[in-house]
Amino acid sequence: MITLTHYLILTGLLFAIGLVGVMRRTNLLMLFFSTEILLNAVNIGFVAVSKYYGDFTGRMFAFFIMPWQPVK
Amino acid sequence: MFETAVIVETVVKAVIVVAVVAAMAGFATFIERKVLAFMQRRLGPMHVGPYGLLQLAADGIKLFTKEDIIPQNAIKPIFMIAPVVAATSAFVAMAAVPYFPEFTLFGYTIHPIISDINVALLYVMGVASVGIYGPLLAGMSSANKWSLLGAARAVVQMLSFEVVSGLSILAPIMLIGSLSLIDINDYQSGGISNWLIWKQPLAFVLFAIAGFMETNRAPFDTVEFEAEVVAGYATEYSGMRWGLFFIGEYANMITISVLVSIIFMGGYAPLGFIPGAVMMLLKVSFWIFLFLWVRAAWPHVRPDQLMWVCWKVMMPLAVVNILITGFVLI
Amino acid sequence: MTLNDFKKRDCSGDYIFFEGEKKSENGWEAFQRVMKRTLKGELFVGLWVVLREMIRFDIHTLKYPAEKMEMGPRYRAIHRLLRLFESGSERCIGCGLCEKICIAKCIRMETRIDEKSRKEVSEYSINFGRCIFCGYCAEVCPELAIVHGVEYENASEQRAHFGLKEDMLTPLDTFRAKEQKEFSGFGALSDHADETVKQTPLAY
Amino acid sequence: MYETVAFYIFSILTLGMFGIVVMSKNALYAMSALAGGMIFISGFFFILDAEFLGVVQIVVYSGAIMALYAFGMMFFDTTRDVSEKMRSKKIAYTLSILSAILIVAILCIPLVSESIEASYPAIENVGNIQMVGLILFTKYLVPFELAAIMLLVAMISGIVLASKKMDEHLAIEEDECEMLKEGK
Repeated sequence: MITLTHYLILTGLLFAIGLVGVMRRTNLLMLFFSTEILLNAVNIGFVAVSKYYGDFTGRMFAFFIMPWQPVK
Repeated sequence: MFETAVIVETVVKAVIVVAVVAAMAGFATFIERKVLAFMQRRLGPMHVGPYGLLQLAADGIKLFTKEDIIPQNAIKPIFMIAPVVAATSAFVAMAAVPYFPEFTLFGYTIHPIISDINVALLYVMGVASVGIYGPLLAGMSSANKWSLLGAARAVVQMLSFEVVSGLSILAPIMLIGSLSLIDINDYQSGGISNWLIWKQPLAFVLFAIAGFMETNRAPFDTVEFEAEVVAGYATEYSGMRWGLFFIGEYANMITISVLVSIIFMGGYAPLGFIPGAVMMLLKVSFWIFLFLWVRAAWPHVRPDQLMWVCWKVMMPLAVVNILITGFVLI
Repeated sequence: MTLNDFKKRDCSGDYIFFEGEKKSENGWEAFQRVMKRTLKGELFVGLWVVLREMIRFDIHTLKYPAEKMEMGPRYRAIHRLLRLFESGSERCIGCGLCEKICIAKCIRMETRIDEKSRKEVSEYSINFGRCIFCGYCAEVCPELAIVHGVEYENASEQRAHFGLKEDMLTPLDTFRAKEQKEFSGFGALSDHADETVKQTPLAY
Repeated sequence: MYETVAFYIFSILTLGMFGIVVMSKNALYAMSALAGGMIFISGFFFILDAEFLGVVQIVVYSGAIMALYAFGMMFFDTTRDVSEKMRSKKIAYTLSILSAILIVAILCIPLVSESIEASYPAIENVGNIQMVGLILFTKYLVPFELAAIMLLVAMISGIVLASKKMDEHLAIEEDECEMLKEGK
């Protein structure tokens, strides 16, 4: 059975990948790609927490993170 | 065990849908050639089989046995994966589309929809818009300038029509109050007068135009228009990879036809003595015929005209439509 | 003449300038034009035209290898040399007019006096690499000996395969089967001319 | 059972895709891998019963944003490799792993503290989208409006940036004449 911990570990791993990207890349476009990975990783975390606590706040947060991308 | 049964049923349905739609896409190429020929006073394919019916088999054999050319400077993995993306996204979009009313077979009720998610409409449109990755990746990996131009046009076109199709579909959604295609279908089950096309004619027209853009069909096929960009993104493709693009395009056409029939034209609701399934088939065939008909009759538009009409005409109209609908609802 | 002079030159007498559609000056006119075009329903006229053709089902396809187009007598394809209907001997009397009039200089004939001290054409050839199919040879021939045929499928290994005398002359067996067609004259009307062309005004 | 299988498949795919994004030298590889990863992430949202978010993920990220990026990429030569200068490799990797652990720790705090309670518990018999709509337009109305205003500001600034040269009309005809004259 998948628990919240699984999702949080996944979020951590993805976040680590994104951070490696942010530090490794010098190209502007590639930097944007890496930041997208970071945001998405956090999104998964929020949604997982919201699901396992039966609370919609996490989802709302994830929802509000999404429009940041086009703004960028 | 119940879960397993559901999974098995879903897989069977998915296989059936993929097989049937792929076959229909192949048949649609034959129909297209015939209809275009008749409209231009020609006969079309006649020599393979009775009335050229086996022409699609011949085409299939040819595509499968043709050499798969990959240009030397192309980025190989992306080049190879792009047609697969185009075809899969077209088929994946069909997961949330109900085709027929539910029926009982051997005492077992079958819902002819692979997965009834409650955001079906958004899902179908989103996944269909992912199909733009096919042309995009193909164009960017081909190391060919025609292909790159085609890909650029694909992106521009997609950004334009996506706004229009999203906004135009919003007004019917406000009326119905659900994103599920089954709910939308049930909303207009009371005969022709209940069809949404009468309540939302503007949204219908806008959505139909956006559908033509989405499938890269005739008046808006700037992406692969021969006279301007040789074959657009597909310039470097040959054999079955090119064929996959083709299947994707026709599968998209079928999806859009089904979508328009369900949202605006009453879907699979039975009409008088005609059962619902037949109504659905009739509507879908009419829409596919309309796609071919328009291709035979109308000239192409330039990409700048396309963007102009999207952003300056259709988008304001869609917004006005939403506003009016909102006021009427209040 | 510079480009500006060229653009300003007086050519009012020679040309008719087509102005085309007036360009819209401001946004309002552009909007009007769009509305007019949208509501006029021109697009549906196009749709109707193709649908009408489809319903009418007036197919003009010629399934080429199976069916062949019937060529009119004016068609100028590979030359034929005809035989006399009475005797079956060649019509050509070797006068050399065709050789003389040929503007492409592609006809070449060799003649000699035979045993009965009559002029006989021993060799006759047309270089189809040079022939422009002008039809002067057929026009000038006093005996209607050289004519243009209707054979338009000219695929062969060599051009010379059509240009020798034995290729062009009506074969004897065809002649005996009475299948040699008489040349109706250069510039003759086609067979169905009355159906396709109106009669001369005095006839009605 | 199927949820587990799906979770692991999606995790492996997402990690692999994002790994390619970070490690690949080719911009086109990176872009297509990122797009793939985004779509797989929407798979997680579907597993987590957040269909609306999943679909929005597909539409917004994979549909619009990535297309924008792709359009940006067309100005580069995608067949050539991107040059990367790696300065201090070890520091980068250590820092990122450390911060990742920090993130996990922060996210794990609710696990440890038991006193947390759902402020918006999911209501029975109310669909996912209705729920999203209810909360979005009651408690989170102000952030929602702010997001909309933010998008509007971004759009206007983008148009202003792009359209600086729009009013300079092209004087091709005169130039052409000059060039032709000189040519003669």
